[in-house]
Amino acid sequence: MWAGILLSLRQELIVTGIIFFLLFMKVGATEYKTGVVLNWVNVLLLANFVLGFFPVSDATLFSGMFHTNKLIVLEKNILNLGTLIVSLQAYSWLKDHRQVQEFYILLLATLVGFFFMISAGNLLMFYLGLELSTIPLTALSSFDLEKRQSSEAAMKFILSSAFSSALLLFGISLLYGATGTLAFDGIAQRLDGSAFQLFAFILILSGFGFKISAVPFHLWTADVYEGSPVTVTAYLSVVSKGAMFFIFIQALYTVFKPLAGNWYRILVLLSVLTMVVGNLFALRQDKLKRLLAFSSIAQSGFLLAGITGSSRTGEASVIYFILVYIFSNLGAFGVVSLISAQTGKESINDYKGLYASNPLLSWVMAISLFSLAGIPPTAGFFGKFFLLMAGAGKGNYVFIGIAALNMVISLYYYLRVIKAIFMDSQPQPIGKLKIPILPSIAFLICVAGIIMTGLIGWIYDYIYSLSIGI
Amino acid sequence: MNLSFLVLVPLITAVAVLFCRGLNGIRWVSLAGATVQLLLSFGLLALYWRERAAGNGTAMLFEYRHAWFPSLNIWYHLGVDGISIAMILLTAFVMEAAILVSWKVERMGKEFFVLLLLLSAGAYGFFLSLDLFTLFFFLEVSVIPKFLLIGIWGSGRKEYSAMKLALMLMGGSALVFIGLLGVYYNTGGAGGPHGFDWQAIAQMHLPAEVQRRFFPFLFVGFGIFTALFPFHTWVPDGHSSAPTAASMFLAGISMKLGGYGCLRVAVYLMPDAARYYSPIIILLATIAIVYGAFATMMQKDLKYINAYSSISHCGFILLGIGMLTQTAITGAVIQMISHGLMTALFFAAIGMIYDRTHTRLVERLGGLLKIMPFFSTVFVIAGLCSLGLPGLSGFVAEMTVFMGSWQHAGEMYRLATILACASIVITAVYILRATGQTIMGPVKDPHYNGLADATWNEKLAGVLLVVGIIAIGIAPFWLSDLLTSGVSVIMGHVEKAIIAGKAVIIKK
Amino acid sequence: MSQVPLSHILIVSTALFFIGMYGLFTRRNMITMLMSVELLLNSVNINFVAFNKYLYPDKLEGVFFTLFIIAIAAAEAAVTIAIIINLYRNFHSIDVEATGEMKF
Amino acid sequence: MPNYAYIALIPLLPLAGFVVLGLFGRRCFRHFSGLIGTGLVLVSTALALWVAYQYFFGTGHTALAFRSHPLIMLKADWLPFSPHLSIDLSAIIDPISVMMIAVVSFISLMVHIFSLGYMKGEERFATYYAFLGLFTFSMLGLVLSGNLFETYIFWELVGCSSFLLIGYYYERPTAVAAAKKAFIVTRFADLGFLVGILILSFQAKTLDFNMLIVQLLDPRLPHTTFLGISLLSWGLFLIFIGGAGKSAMFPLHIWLPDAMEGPTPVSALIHAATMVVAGVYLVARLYVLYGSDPGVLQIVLYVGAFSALLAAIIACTQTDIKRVLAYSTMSQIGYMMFALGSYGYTASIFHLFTHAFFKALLFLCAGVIIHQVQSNEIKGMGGLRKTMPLTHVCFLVACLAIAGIPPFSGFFSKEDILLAAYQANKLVYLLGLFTSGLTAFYMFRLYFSIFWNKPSERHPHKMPLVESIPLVILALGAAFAGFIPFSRLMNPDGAPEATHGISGMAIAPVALALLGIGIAAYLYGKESDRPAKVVAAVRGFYTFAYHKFYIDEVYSFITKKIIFNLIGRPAAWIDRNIVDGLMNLLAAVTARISAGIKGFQSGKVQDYALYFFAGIAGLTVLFIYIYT
Amino acid sequence: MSASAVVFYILSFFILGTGLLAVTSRKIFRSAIWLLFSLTGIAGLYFWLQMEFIAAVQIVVYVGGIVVLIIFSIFLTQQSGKDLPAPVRKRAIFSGSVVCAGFVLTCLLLRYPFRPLGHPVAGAGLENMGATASVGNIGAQMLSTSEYGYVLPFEVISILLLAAMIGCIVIAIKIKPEDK
Repeated sequence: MWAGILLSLRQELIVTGIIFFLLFMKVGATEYKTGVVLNWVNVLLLANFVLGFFPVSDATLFSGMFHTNKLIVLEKNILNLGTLIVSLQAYSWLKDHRQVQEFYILLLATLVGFFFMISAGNLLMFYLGLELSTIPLTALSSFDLEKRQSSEAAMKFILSSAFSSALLLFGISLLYGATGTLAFDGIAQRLDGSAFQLFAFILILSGFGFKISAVPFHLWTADVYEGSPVTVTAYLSVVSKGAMFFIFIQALYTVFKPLAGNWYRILVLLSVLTMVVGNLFALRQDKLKRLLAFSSIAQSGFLLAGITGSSRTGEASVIYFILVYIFSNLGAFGVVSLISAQTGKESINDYKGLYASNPLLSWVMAISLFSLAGIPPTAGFFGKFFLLMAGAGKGNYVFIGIAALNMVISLYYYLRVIKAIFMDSQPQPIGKLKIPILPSIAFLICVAGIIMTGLIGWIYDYIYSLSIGI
Repeated sequence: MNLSFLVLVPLITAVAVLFCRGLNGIRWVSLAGATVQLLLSFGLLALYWRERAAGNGTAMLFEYRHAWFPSLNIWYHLGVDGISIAMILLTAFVMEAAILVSWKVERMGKEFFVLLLLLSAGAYGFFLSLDLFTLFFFLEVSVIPKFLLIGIWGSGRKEYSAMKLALMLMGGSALVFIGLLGVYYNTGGAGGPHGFDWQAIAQMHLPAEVQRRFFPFLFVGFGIFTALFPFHTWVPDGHSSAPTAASMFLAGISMKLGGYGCLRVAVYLMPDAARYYSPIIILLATIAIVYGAFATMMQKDLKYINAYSSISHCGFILLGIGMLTQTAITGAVIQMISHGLMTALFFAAIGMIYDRTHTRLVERLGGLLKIMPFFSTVFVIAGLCSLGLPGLSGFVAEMTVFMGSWQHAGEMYRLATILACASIVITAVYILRATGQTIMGPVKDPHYNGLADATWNEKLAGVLLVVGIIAIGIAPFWLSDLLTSGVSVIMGHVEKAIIAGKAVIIKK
Repeated sequence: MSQVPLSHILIVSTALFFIGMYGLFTRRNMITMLMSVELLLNSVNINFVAFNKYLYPDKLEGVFFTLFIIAIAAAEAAVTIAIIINLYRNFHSIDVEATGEMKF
Repeated sequence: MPNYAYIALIPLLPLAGFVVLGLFGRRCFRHFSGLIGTGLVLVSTALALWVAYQYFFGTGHTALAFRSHPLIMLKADWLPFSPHLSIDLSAIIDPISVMMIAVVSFISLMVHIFSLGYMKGEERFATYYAFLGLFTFSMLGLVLSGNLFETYIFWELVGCSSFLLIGYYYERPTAVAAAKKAFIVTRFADLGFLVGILILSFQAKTLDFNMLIVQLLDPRLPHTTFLGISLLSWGLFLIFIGGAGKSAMFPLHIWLPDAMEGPTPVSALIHAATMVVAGVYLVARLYVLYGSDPGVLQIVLYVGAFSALLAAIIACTQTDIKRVLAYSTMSQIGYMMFALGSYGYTASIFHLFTHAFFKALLFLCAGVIIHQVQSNEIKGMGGLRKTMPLTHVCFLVACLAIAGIPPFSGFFSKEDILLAAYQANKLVYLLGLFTSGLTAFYMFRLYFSIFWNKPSERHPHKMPLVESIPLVILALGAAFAGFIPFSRLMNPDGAPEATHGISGMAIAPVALALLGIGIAAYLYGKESDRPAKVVAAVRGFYTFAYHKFYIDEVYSFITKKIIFNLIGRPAAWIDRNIVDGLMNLLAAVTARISAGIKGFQSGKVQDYALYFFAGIAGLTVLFIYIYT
Repeated sequence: MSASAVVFYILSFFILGTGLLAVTSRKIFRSAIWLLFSLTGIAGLYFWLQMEFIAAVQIVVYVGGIVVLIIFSIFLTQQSGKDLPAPVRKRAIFSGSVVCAGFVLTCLLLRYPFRPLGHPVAGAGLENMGATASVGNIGAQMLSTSEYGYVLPFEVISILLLAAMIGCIVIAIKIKPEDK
């Protein structure tokens, strides 16, 4: 029995193991070189990612507090992949940072948090996972200790997240009061659409909305993304958001299934708001990180649109899009982090004439941005297409029309960046940059992912075959 | 033959170009690719004729299906009929010529050719695909290359134009997207699987109210690509700022994507709605024709002249489609081909002249016939084709459209037809003014005298297109014969719809 | 205690919750904002305990939840204070109004 | 009956000439190009004459049944529109088409030969012959085509080649302008033709001439009307507009005088003998239909008569030799038109026939003269009778012919016309009579002021044989073509008309012609101030006529001021500023909104928390209390 | 009304009053003390609810831990005795109204028919050991893996505390110049 338990918990255990390994490395007598540590960590993460695919049967452990199945394993693998890419790209930033081990300990702690959150079968576990992933993240976001912006970001992040988790807890407590249980299945049984329960639901929803930065709970996003170190921002924007969407869609499709009629309307509203506001703000940004922050807000609007489909297609397309989004967004953030680590430049105007000096980086950036904009043959096109297709399943074409027009708006600001890179020029452009080996591997993965994920049809079909729908 | 070749050849060529070093290598490789493509297209035509001669009456030939996203019933599904073969031939011709004229591209040559080839791959895929998803995929593929080609190698307000073009076309495809989703979710009837296979959809005959709801999305969406008034404003800026090859492709092929889509998707899948909206279509098309022609008269820049005249000419396409008669639709398709060749030729000539004189302003040029007889001849031929001189393709296309439109008895339709006919006089006016001022007359600028005439590649490009134009102009029967079967399939649906509509009316 | 209806306890906790929220909105000193957060969490705790005691006494879910919340609150407070101190080093002030570098 | 398959060669040989010379002429054989072109045309002329002989005098062809309905052959499906409606390429064989191919090829041959000398040493000699070939091809195709749409095709081609030839000296802005004008004006007329075709084809469900006529005369045809006039009449009228445009009838005549910018042989060929009579040919081709529709025929009648008079008056005032000839052409075509209008089918065709000879001759002589004096102005000329005797004689013959002095060809045809007019409409008859007088006057004004008027000194300039031969041949034609028993060969229904010899009717016109000649001799016989006096007497009218009644000015006002300024410019402006402005406005509005809402991202964490909770409250209120 | 009820109402007034003072007082040090009182009051409330263990934890963690931490941080960051800056007027008004509205809304929603499941435990309910919040009981459940066992959350939170600790160290540690 223990073997079975350990096996089902293996992803969490491996990551925890890495954490302790790093801890011992740190506290041990010998002082390791940063480069060595980085190589070790990346190798371990790679191993972790590979082991993740080791097949294992579905299981429900600890009286339903922890449950796992193929889909959840897949989701965790996706998160592993994201983390791996992020850490590969972090190289150029971390290699002259003193506290690498601490960085990774915190990062992986959040990863464990996400894992437990995803496979939580119980509000308590969910909450613990959430906090386990949030608190270290806030610490991470002030990891540039001397940077004013970094600490400001961290402050905003922790205060807002404390507030939002307080509201979430309030909602959970009310839900507990109304249903008398914390177990998901128990709650699902006792839900009737009464006003009190709806209120509790909306409070919990706001907790989710905070993490997936849905308007109007998104306001922390831009500042935190801008202030935090690029690596942390990348992690926030893909892994954290992705994990949140995984659990969110589970919660909506299973726990709050009885309220589907209600949350459909709410989600449509949130989705429209999120897309529109995200795009409108992104239009006027000149700092690349901030622009990407708002673009990621808009992207979650599209994801919400996918969720509203409340069908098997919806679930599959959301998970698929997260995968695609990891590749695309990390491609973009990778370039940004490389450049900002080597030159400290982060505004669009600095990127003018980049193509002349760094064609490779420029193409990576371009492909990622086109994928974000959802233009074929990049995978982003398929992702967006399926999301909106799922959304249209409900027959609400006005909503889908707004979404489609938002795709046009978003194209504008992505093209602005492309224009700066390829068409404009400036007196002192960014010089030729050397791309270290690890980041270049990351770029390779991203680009390959962007091209392949869409054109190879079975990836989506595999996800579809795993997903349950509502 | 496996139609995927037609999509793969340009891609393979592009990859090959990526790996060659030295401008010459790049040029020759891409030229070779384009030539292979041209030959393939001719082969396709031959095979098609053989099949038909063998009595193969199926609507679509050489179908190739491969499950792409089975869970969503999305297929990678290719197939051709006469119409698509004609469009593919057109694309092949224009591509060959485009690569020939862009021989002189020095700056970032590799990127240029790669993008051009990607663009063409998109167009081929579009004309080949029988699955709406595949079609949409290929429709949008072309957005990136267009944007980059115009923005990087363009002239004038290139960034603005590139941005405008990209956004407006994206808007168009957004509308198309909504229409497609609407179609998708109304297929399969009760509980059956939804699908994108357009033949199947056409067979199942979507309910009338669905058609009326989604037809505008599809038609306007595709219409934006083919300069439907009032969404045509990307055309002048886009065409005039684009580099020669790109404007050839834009005006020659990309605008045809829209017309093809309007015909193949909008009208074919939603005949009832097509009938219902045809007065509006006719109205917009007529406005585009007349107003475009008048606006052209006032232009000073050769590229603007051609761009606006494209608006006017593409109006004929929409007019023909909107008239919903066999002849008119055939005419519309012929007009697509003819305008594709003609405008490509025009832009080629303009581009070559611009390379030498570095101006496109009519009042600056003059007496070019003395200096560059080849360009001038090409230019004049293009002009005569555009004003519909018999023996050149333009005449065939326009006359077919007029004939067909006149079949549609009805005061308003007749009026529209007459106005359209009148536009050919205006066309004559602006074409002759342009020709008279640039080609004929005394040489305005003394140091034009030293300028050289065409090099071999430019000559080849010009000849290629001229041959195409004349081949249609003096022997149109093969083309119309090629198109008949495809068009009559569409018309079959339209007539069924008309009967069905009558039946509904009778019931009421 | 059985004479006091549950709703009164809930009203108390809700009141405490909104008091805390008011503090969070208005206090410009970050540490006082942190205090307000603690109030919020405590009101939640009261809710859990009360519900558990009054409605579902045969299990201790609420109680356990409370325990975990308390623990997490401690951790959160610690991290927050660490962040605030670091921020104080950079800004030489812990007035939230002073930290508005990133906006719009 | 013999087969006429070889008739296809007649147009195709010149086409071959065009292709060969056009592609390789400049490079390969620029000096023989003239000979090549001429040779080809020579062959097709021979064929044409053979056809004519076979047709008119061949065995068994005089049979009425054969003449009466045209023979359509070599039918090839060119562009099918719908099962029954298609553009065929086919050749029609009936009296007029046969006559026309003979005339066209013959005149064209003459011009080809003449040009060998005349255009020698031109820069674009080969191109010139290529264009001539193109024109000959199109003109022959036009007269041979057995399908209404086919006619239109060649109609356009003819216009194009005329454009190319007028613009032959493309470096002269005037030439370019003239070419443009010719093309655009005729194009405008062709619009009428096109719509007419659409109407007729829709009515008749066919485009083939024979079928067309049969269908349209079918009484069972549904009689649809537009604005109270039957569609058939509309169609015929619109087609006549097309014809009027090509044949320079008022008010579409303005292009013809300017067209004289082209090389003189071209004017002889296109703008005197062949193309300009295409309108007449068109009406004649559909004559049965026109005959069935008196209303339209009236229009034809009056337009013709008025144009004839107008042109004659203007011709009296012009001083450019070619312009005078141009106006006289217009006037003569006016004759043909009103002949048709007054059921004088045969007469009109007859006049077309004779006119071809003497007008071509006149132009060629004018060409020779212009080369001699290096100017078009008759002021500079005078007393050339001794310097160029041959030209003098030919010119005189032509003048006599056009003036209608017996026994020259013009006399017979013109007299037939006047007879027809007399039977049809007295007013028109008087106009015609007056015009014939004027004709004699201005022609001899020209003649005298060129050849007499000044004392002439003899140093005869020698003319190359290639130039003199055509002159002589044409002179013979102009002199004796009248004796051909035309009326027996040609008439609308094939039945031979009772030919009348010299009847009393002939006296008046001849007398008037002589009077005109007399006046001309008196005024311009020798240098004097008499013309000035006369002009002074009618100053106002003279200037008015001298400026062609300001018709050109009216046109240019309409086009430049009204169309360009009131339609074109606004359209262009609207497009840039309003339609495009809307698109830009959308973008601007979006930007404004995004600037407007930026305040929410205030950078104050407390605001964020506040909005956060406000959002929750909003959602709660919205979805709990409003939508439930 | 019975004594316990009276006790309850006094307690709740104490809690709310001190809480309100804690968030409004202009002297930061005092507001810390008010918070301390308020938390202690809550501990009292737990006693009143016969949740002794929770009360104890409350005292230990909050009063003994967090508040002390807060006071230390006040010493670190604040020169005491100086008044806090007054809240921004506009925001104060707006948030005051929002909070009141929220409070009213929530109270309205609290009128929800809570259905008790299982029987309330009267006094020291010895009926079902599973339910009484005795220390032993809680400890047993905390570490049991069986039904209602909380070992997994226990482990998870250990990781969380570890991470939080490391985070605090990393952030708050004073980096000596020569290390940079």
